[in-house]
Amino acid sequence: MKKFISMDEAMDMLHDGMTVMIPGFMGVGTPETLVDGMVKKGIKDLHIICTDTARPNIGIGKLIVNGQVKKLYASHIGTNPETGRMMNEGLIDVTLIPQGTLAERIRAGGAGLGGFLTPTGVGTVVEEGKQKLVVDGKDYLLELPLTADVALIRGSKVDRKGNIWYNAATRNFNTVMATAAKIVIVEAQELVEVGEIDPNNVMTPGIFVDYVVKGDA
Amino acid sequence: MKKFISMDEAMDMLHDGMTVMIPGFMGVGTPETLVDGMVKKGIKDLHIICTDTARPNIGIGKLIVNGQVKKLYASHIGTNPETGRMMNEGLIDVTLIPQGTLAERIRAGGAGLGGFLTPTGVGTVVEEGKQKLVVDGKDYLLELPLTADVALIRGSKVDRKGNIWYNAATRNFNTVMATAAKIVIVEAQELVEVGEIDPNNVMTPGIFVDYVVKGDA
Amino acid sequence: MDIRERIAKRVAKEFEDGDIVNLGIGLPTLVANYIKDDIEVIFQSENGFVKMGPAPTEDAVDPDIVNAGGLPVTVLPGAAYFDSAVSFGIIRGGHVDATVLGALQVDEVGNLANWMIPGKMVPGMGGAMDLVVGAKKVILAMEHTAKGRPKILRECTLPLTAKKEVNLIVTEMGVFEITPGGMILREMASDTTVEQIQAVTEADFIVADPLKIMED
Amino acid sequence: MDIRERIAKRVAKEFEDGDIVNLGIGLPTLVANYIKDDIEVIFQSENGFVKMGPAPTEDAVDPDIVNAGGLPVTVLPGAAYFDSAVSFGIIRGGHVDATVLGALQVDEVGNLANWMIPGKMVPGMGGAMDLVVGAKKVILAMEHTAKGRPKILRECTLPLTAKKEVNLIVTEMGVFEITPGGMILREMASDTTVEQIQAVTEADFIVADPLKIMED
Repeated sequence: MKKFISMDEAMDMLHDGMTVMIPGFMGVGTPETLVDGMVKKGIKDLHIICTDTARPNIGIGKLIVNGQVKKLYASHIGTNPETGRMMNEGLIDVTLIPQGTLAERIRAGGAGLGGFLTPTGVGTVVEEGKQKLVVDGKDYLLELPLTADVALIRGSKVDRKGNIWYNAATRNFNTVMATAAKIVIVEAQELVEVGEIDPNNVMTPGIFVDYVVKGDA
Repeated sequence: MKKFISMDEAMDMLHDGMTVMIPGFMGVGTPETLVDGMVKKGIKDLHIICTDTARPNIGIGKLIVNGQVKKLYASHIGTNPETGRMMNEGLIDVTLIPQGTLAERIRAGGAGLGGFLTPTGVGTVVEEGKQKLVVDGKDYLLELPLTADVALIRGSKVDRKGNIWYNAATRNFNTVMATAAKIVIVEAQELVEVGEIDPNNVMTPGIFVDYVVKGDA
Repeated sequence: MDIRERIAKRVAKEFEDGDIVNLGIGLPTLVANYIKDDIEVIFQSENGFVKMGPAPTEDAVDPDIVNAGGLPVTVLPGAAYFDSAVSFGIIRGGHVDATVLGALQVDEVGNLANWMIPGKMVPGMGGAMDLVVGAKKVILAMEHTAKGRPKILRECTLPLTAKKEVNLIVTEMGVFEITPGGMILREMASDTTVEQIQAVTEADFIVADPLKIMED
Repeated sequence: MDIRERIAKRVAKEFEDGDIVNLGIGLPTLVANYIKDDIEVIFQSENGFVKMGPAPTEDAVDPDIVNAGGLPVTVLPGAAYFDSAVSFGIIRGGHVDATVLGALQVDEVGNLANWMIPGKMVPGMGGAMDLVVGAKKVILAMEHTAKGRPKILRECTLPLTAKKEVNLIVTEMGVFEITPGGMILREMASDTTVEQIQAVTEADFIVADPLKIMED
């Protein structure tokens, strides 16, 4: 099975209107080369699932500024003023999700769970429209799984079988997103030989990964 | 904060009637020295949470054979005939839980979730007494979190701050159990200096670990 | 060829290049011996790794690496280890293409019973319930009868492992597919007849036309 | 001493040896500068690590290591990295001893509003809702008023971050504890009076007896 593809081949898989998961925390851990490819290709009406929209010139921020995002699921948009402006002007539909709930919803999507009960958001606007359950006398919200058409992942070291190792704080949403999309494309910061990553320290097993591309960064 | 203690000090924390999580798959990944200490001390009426009872002379099997277990939560007891015999004679109360559900219930206990929805067990005896919810037209069981008084962990490499690295297939239930008990004691197969385990490859962060003991094995 | 080997060999033909497969204990384990050389099948062991390899030689046994039956195994290049929560996330999340399991009973709508006989044998379900619900394709690899009594029934009488999750049944007599329209006998062994199969099968089944003959 | 430093210094006294603490962005970040030398406090950064250290020198910046505010930081010996699911498992699961956050509003039963002003500013809650619900102790580090208007209210009017989760409020004027019996002024700054505090605090509070004076 051929997993290693060119950036052009990766871009051929992305289309207008797709739901795409993009990891990264303020851009750290975001596959910048893949994002740049999306900007260049000008894919429109994207539904993006991410934790933040970084800054206007960084990571997911670039897709926002370029007007490619129609629907956004995120926990924080404060560091990119363009996101707030476009939301207020009705150009982007934003759903805000607590960061821990977002991570867990994506994990549930990848792990075949129908949802989970969290105390986060009880008594706030987050509970609107959600089922509330009481367990052991404590209130919980039922939160549902999130999945996507595509997840774009950024690995610090990646082998041709798709095994990934993430450096430092770049892991963030990469691991859960790699489990929760129909097509998973990983951008390798460094491409290594199979076996070079100790099987014990593989953070995303290659079975989750459909395609590997080499990043520029 | 002193985390490194003697085996005797560890045993002083274990008492009759406690709920104890013990990892291991057919004994692989089980803290044998801590189990041997429990056998020697003769602690009684234990509630044990584990995935299997190994064999009569291995791991958790030794506690079973020695008559120290009153209540057992496990996914599989077939490899230790003593467990079945004692269950049939009414000496041990056994609750069988699907292995994936068991792992997830322990994880939920450690992660502050009130429960989760799983398709596993729908239409079987596992659903007895459980709330059933429909999400997106599919049936799920609501499974609740599991926690314990103590978790006994087995790390392949452990530093004095409690950071753990597990080798090969020994990880199994260790990582989730280390998050879900009031007192977490880890048996170090090899004790290493702080910093010797790459912070990227730490599998259980030391913040989950209360005490470290040196194992004999 | 031995009956069990015949079954294992036939099951092995179900896999495609890149498939992720979980093999149960016993007969299903034999399937690994019959994978075609020109494809790569990735074996998952639910106790925590992918790319499981064959058993090691005696002097190469690593006590930290066992399969789901507790027996020593090896891993192949490109392997990855993980914990049980991740392992069952892989299983429940539909990332396993096929699981191959044994059965005590199976019925014509695909209900499976393979984890206990009340009052007799209660080993526990282990990972079977998660595997049967989670794997994209559930294949039973089993002898057609137990001491001459049918195992393929109209309706299972033992406690179920899962409801309506079985897709394919491979026995030494033939290959059955469970479909919404009923159970279909797709292939038949060269040493039997439809009548002989019917005689030891309680469930109703449709005979495919044409009916393929199982390779030996 | 600057007002913000006074607040940070007082908050730092809340911690004990071995405590795991998450500091919010802005004023709370300053707390790290005032931890006593004889104790070890472990800082958790919700984007994925524990044992966060100070900012690096300019030439030692690693682009892969930032804090929850996106600024370059370092890690100390014994650090560990993890993903966001584990990070919020740590937070939600009660493994964080204390979180220190800012506030737009807080009220006398411990309700907190710190993530949006409808029609004006909607940055999102980030990890705040999880932190406030999950941390064993929720400490607010904030200036007593916003442009002279009270922030400690009878009842929050902005959308809440969480209900009844705040335990302690530290401002430049004093330290309030939220208890089931009401809000208690435990300590007062040396440069103010109870009357002055009452004048800029909408919430009712009980004055502790004896009332401690905050160290400068």
